[in-house]
Amino acid sequence: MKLVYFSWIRERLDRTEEEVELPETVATLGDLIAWQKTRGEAFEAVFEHDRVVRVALDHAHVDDRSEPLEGVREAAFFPPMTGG
Amino acid sequence: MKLVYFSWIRERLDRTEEEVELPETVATLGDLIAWQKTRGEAFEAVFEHDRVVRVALDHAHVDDRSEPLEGVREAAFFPPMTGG
Amino acid sequence: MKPSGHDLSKLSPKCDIRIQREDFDIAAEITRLTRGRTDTGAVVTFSGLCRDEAGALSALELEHYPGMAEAEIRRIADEAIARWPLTGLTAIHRFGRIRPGENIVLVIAASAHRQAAFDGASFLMDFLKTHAPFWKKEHRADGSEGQWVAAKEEDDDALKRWEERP
Amino acid sequence: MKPSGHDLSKLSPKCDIRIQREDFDIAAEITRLTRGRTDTGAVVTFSGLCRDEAGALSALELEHYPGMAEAEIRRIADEAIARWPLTGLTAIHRFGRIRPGENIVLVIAASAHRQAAFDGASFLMDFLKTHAPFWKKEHRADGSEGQWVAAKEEDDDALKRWEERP
Repeated sequence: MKLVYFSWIRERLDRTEEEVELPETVATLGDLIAWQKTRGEAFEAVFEHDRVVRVALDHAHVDDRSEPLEGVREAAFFPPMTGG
Repeated sequence: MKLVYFSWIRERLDRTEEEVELPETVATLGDLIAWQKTRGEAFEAVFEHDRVVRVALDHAHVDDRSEPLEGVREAAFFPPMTGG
Repeated sequence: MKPSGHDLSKLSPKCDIRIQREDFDIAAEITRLTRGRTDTGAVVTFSGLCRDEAGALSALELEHYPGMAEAEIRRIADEAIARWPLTGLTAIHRFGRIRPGENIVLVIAASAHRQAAFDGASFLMDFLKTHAPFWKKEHRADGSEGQWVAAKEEDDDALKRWEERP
Repeated sequence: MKPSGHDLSKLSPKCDIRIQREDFDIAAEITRLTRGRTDTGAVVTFSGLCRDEAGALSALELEHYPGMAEAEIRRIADEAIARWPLTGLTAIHRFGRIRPGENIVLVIAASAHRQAAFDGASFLMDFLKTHAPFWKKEHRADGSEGQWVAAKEEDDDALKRWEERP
């Protein structure tokens, strides 16, 4: 799966995007966030405060952490938007 | 006093403006409208439906028919506005 | 860092009211309102155009009360400025013959924040519709005698919401 | 009189969404939206500008999510078109480095009637503020490291009123 990052989350994780192989056990968005937390200190710090991190799956906002990841090609992580 | 007319009221009365000498008995806006009704058929027809005729005294909207006319130089008569 | 005495938020709002026969240039009017200050974050413009859905209209003739029109719009504009934190407010109303597709009226409200700009422009338009001394007569495409446009009750209703709000 | 088959009110609304680095020209965008049709009676524009009241800002850097930004604004625009009788809707959002006084975003809503134009533009802006994937970072005039602009709770509050209305 392709993971992309924006704003201060991109800066904290020091990456714009990456291609990852998810473990078989990662089936939902909640699983994906839990898995992210295991990837070192920076990841743990960013994903600790679940509610601050917004997620889009294939360009659509997803709030529900039980959303299945099957068929998803791209997950994006970002703080609340400040456009306009 | 100067009287000015707009829109279909101007057309019905066939005049844009006129200078009139008001009788001593005309003290309020209500008196003025009552006096207008005595000035012939066209005036009677226009001022018959009191509520349709809007009035401005010296460029300020006035609803209250008991408004005194003392010191007023110009009275304007027109239908509801349709600007914008 | 500039000294705090240089507080742009204390610039007084620009206010420009015009009654004219000529068309207006929206971009130029926005520039006139926002130029030379960096305290404006939001600009809302409303332009009203001559509409002709049925294809039966040749033009609208806009009559106005010259002595009163500008004074009345200025009074409404002053009320908007007292009510919202605006950095600028422009109102231009045309008179004379106006064809379908042409501009009739322009209102611009500028503010630091978007809601004040939206509310200021909307308020000014609602009052302008019902209080500014303008009247429209239709000229029909087939040459027959046109009607004076009747006032709409919904315009009076639109006014009421400003009385209910803080 | 033209035949009633020639009903301009049945023209579908124009919808134009753009994400771009370059500035926009409000007058040209209004013309693009209203040209060639006489069913538009009201045009509301909202432009958002880079503000700097304290004189401490050098520029804003606008980051966006290229794949998603246009799609998300288009989704919101479609909802506005379904909800109000609009004849046209434009949204342009810039990205990259933007200095104080410069344009950031433009929304235009056109309709036969003024309330629909005001509501359509205001609705689009409220959703754009909270749903369009853009983030602003400050560059400070003194060269020190700037902050990412924090989201405002009042922006979420602004959204809620659209759920309460019909």
